[in-house]
Amino acid sequence: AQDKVRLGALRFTSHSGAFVAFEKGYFEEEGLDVEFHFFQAAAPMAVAIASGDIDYGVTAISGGLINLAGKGAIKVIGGALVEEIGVDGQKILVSNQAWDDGVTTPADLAGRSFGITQTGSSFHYMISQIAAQEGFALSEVSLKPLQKVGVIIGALKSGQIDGWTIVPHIAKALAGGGAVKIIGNVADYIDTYQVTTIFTSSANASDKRDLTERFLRAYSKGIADFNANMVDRTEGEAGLESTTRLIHRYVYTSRPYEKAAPSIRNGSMRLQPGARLNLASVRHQLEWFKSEGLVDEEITIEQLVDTSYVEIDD
Amino acid sequence: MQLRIEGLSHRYGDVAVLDNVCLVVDAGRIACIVGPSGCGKSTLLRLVGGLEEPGSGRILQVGEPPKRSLNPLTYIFQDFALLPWRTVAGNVSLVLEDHGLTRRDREAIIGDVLERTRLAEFRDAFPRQLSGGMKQRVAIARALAVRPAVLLMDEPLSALDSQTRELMMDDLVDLWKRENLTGIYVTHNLHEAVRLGHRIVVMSRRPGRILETVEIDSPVWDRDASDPALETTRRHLWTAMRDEARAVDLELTGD
Amino acid sequence: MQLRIEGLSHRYGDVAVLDNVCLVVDAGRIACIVGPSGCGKSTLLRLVGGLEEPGSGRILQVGEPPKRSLNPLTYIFQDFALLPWRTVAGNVSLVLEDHGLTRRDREAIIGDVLERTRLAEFRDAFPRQLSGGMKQRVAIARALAVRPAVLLMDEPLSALDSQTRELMMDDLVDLWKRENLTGIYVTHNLHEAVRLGHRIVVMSRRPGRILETVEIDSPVWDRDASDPALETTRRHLWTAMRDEARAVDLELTGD
Amino acid sequence: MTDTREPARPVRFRGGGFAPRPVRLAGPAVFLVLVAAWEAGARTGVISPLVLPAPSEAIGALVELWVSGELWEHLAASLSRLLLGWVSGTVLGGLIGLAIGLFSLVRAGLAPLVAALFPIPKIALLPLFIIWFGIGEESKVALILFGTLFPTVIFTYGGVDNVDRTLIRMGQSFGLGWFSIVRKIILPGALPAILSGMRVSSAIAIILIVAAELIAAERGIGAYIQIAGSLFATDQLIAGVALLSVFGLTVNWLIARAERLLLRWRP
Amino acid sequence: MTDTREPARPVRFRGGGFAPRPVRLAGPAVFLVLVAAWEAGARTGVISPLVLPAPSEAIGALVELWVSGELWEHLAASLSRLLLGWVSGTVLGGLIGLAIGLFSLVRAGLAPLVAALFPIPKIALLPLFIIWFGIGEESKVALILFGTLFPTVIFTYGGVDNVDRTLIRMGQSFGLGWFSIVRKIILPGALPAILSGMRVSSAIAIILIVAAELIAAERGIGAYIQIAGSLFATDQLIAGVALLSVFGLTVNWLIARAERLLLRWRP
Ligand SMILES: Nc1ncnc2c1ncn2[C@@H]1O[C@H](COP(=O)(O)OP(=O)(O)OP(=O)(O)O)[C@@H](O)[C@H]1O
Ligand SMILES: Nc1ncnc2c1ncn2[C@@H]1O[C@H](COP(=O)(O)OP(=O)(O)OP(=O)(O)O)[C@@H](O)[C@H]1O
Ligand SMILES: [Mg+2]
Ligand SMILES: [Mg+2]
Repeated sequence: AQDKVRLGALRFTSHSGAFVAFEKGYFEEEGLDVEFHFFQAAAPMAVAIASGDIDYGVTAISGGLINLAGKGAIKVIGGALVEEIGVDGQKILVSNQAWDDGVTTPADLAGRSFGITQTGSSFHYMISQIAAQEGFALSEVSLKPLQKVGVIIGALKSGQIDGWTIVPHIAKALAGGGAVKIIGNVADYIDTYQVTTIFTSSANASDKRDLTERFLRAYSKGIADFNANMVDRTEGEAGLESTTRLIHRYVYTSRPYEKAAPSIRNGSMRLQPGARLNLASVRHQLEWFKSEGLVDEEITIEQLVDTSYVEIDD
Repeated sequence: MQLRIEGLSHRYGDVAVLDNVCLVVDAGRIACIVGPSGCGKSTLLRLVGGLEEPGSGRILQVGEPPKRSLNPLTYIFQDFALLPWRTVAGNVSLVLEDHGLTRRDREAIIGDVLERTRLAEFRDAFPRQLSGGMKQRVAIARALAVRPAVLLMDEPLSALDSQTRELMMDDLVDLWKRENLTGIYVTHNLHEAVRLGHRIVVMSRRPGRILETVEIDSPVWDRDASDPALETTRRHLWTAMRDEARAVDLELTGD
Repeated sequence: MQLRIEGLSHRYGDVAVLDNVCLVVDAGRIACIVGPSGCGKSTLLRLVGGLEEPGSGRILQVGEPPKRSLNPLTYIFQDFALLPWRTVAGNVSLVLEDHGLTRRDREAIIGDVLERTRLAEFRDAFPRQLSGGMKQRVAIARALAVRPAVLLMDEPLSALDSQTRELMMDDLVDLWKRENLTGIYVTHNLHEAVRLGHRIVVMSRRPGRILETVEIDSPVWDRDASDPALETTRRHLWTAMRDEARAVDLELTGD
Repeated sequence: MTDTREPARPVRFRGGGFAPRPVRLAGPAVFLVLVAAWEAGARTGVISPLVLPAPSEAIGALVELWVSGELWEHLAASLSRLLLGWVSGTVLGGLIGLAIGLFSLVRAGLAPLVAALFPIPKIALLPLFIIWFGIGEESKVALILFGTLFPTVIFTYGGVDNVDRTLIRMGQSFGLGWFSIVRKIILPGALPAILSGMRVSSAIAIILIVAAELIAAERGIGAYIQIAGSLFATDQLIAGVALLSVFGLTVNWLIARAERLLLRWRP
Repeated sequence: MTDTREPARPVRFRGGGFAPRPVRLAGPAVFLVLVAAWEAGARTGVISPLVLPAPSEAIGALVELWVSGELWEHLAASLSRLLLGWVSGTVLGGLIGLAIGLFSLVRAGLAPLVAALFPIPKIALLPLFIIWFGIGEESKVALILFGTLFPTVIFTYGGVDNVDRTLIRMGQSFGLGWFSIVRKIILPGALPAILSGMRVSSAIAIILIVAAELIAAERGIGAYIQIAGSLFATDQLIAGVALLSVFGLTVNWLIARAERLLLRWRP
């Protein structure tokens, strides 16, 4: 019989590894009966793993995630989205008003307002790294927690905040429409950034090794497929088209395919082959959260990450 | 101020309540209205008070009200209509507040009318703390406070004990005499009617029509309860009403 | 069922309302209570009806109520207390619903009492559509519906026209005769008191004490309004009450 | 008898008023005018698309939703949560409110508790709700239930407090049982307040559907709005919000009907 | 005269009741018992820390907040937003509700609009609120204002509808001016409903402080709760929620005082 696995996901292109693995039957091949649970935000997903309502999930490293790990509820077991120098990654944006006001390089962000979703989110981490590299204090930037990407876009377009960082396809779409200006790349400030990770409950990680390994194997196949078709495009237009259609079953579903396809394509970024995990980046993030006082001082990298499942870059 | 009611008819939905009522009440005179329960007396009074619009016919006021009258046409409600959130004094004050009186004038009027209705002791009580008769006296005090030119009274004394009623009647008679008041007085008490009215109107059962009108010409302040002429009138009215009530009775038990 | 009131006193906060009231009402007899407005008559009745707890003293019922009585001690409220959300028939039905009667029995009783109070035509009207007298009749109909053994009546006829009142009085007399009813009857009308009461109790001004008790022994159904003996009693009561009211009056104007 | 030299004029009518009567079509007219002005504003550029998309665009999004067939799924999912949560919140809240209105001890013990728990923002407790009730339908329904429970408690006991005490004494004087008094005197007397409160609690329930569907919901108007909001797809956002408005109008219409039927005894 | 052979028994008291009296200390007692049970549960492990932190931990978080001096900043920020938003929402809502209660045309035009706008989830409109009102105090106050406006409208016109019409006719018969009738008869008559409604709208305002402080707020209890929630710092979460409860209890106590003072005419 198949083992039932409940997988938490967001309807984002960056979660496509799972969608591809499911649609192409890779989970089934591993004897897994995967059931998707979709969330509107990453935070509830982490909580749902802690409460045992779902088994696996993929999301950015956040304060909430680390704190739950500190309570012994969840563990990071692999990596997904990563950013490296040379790969088209997240962009630094400024509003037109700020641009006109002379904010044309990331260094000019000192003394400016900057949009983040929440305190302790990846956006918060990114601006802190930019500040560190450019040599100004994070306190010189006025952080505006605005909860949702959509809200930040609105605030940026209407010039109520000066700067933001965001994935390239959204950044380019906004800049292309003349609503904002791109002034830099996040990758230039963070040397290999492990953006999202695969995680599960501590119980699964320690007691269901076989199941978890099978899950990661199938997921890795999905990632490989996705990278080949959507990023490297080794299968040409046909592979791109069929994979886009496949992803469209999960992402931008309320839009017709014609409208959704460009967004899906532009939003496709490389996922870590074999679900490799960049432990150095994770450790760096953990230290940053501690230094900001957002997570408990006592939490160790061992509590957060189970390194026994995937290849580790350190 | 004279009141003239001409061809007044009124209905509530399907129910015809008043049917072609014509009545003239001369200045300084009191018309008493008697008639079976539910015949439309309160409705007639509401129409005269301008609180409802007549279905047909019209109500005219002839002549100017005296200058010092604050509310020429004043109504005493059958169910008192006191504001539960105001004290006795507050309920009287209510009707004085819109007339630009000074606080002292108002206080003086309130003190005076509460004294006359023997409520001075209760000026700070809320309606829920009053007995039925006391509530009625508050309603009367409130009406007296505005120095009406025409007083429309819907069974104003029904909840009072006979002695208080006697005193209040003396008070009303006094008022007629002093202020040359015009009035319409609805009552069930024929003793009251012959005591207070210059013209007594007997109404038929619903739809209310005027069955009979009796004039008593002697000034009210000269009347004596034991006057045999008054007693004769009372008996006459009594017969008229009994016949009407019997008719109602037969009608109801007949089908 | 006999009622015995022994040394009853009551106060609301600082206000003493009743002071050592003692009264016995024998089975099948009617006590009429008269007294100045606000002297505590309604309070006394509420206490007897078990609606308030006496400050001191006690109220005893002696003997068993008849089996067929649905609510032995029944109260007719001075302000009617009709449910505005029930029709006339519904208001009567309310008090029958808790007694395990069949629908047909209930309907029969409702039809009967509405007939007796001349309200059959209005069974589906809401209270807001009724005149004052009609509301009072609904309250009476409701009380009759439960076949009381003791009827506590707080000015039950005050809002009725004299003819309807006469008819209702006949009805009550009939009731006494048929059902051997015990009653306490608060009224302002001394004619009513001498017509309906076996014992007439005059209360003093607040705090209410019993000033005087007058017995009338002739059976109520044999009484004639023109009986000179009754007239003498009435005059006697009248004097007693007037003296009391004068005292109130002097007291008030005195300070 | 009549002195014709004196001026005669009709008694001035001074009653009436203070009794609003239905004015047909005024409601739809106001809607139409507002939407037309909005559309015109959007077309002429007075309202920038950033500020508010044109109603026609929102309608476009609705049509898209309808054509894709998702509309019914969304509606069905939200409606079932709404009904379950609101009905159970109303029933439970009504019972607690009644108990607070009737019993001194319950009032003293629970009224402050209600006052303390009511202002707790359910959204803030989302993480705990997931731990307590899981990510299935339970947590969504529970959120709506708790959101409507407290206001209902407060209306109900407010209404009970306002019932005319003479009527209760009358019932007692006729030996009515405790349950009869509650059912036939107190509940009808509190009904105007309860119905007025249900307008509010139903609106709160509809508002909470968005928060509820933050939790692992694939279907539902709330989830749809949520996704639209996070993508700044304002046309879909407005379309979703309009659907909730229609929910609200429907419930409001139902309550108005109920009022006309149940409160026809009011003058 | 007395037949002593027959049984005599006192008339049974059947009045009373249906008039809740204050029971001192019952409220605090219920709180204490609940908190003690919760603490005991947490200490013995019956309640896992994941499910709910012990109250002592929440108190620890509160003390930390107090020692750091941030408590007052948070409180001051939230309180000023709350007061501004709630007071303006209540005043505006009261006026609109009064107009709907008094004028047929306003009722026909606005009542459906209120029913349509009320159920719109303000949180869903956050993206648009920011465009409309910016990310400063305006949008936060506006959110609370709109959140409390609609329920207040509904309570107010519900209360106005319920005012005894005979009293209004009485006022008219004494020639009281329109404003006098509204001020002296209609408003006091609607007051019980309005006060009961204010309990609800104040709770809604407090609930919305969290949503309001989702928007670019650095200070405020809502922001504090929000951060605690996203970090899954449940002790801080509960501490923040407890502060909101205290707000709610305070407002409730004030309204209860006002009721005792303003409605002392009620039997
Ligand atoms: N709930 C109450 N609180 C305070 N005082 C009250 C209350 N009810 C009645 N009273 C007072 O008790 C006294 C007696 O009232 P009660 O209603 O018994 O008088 P009554 O004899 O029936 O008068 P009436 O003939 O006018 O109806 C009055 O002075 C009244 O002010
Ligand atoms: N709002 C209303 N809607 C429908 N019918 C009404 C309304 N008000 C009064 N009526 C009816 O009009 C008739 C007359 O009522 P009205 O109150 O004028 O009688 P009345 O002569 O004052 O009686 P009473 O002596 O009993 O007070 C009654 O039959 C009553 O049922
Ligand atoms: Mg009448
Ligand atoms: Mg009385």
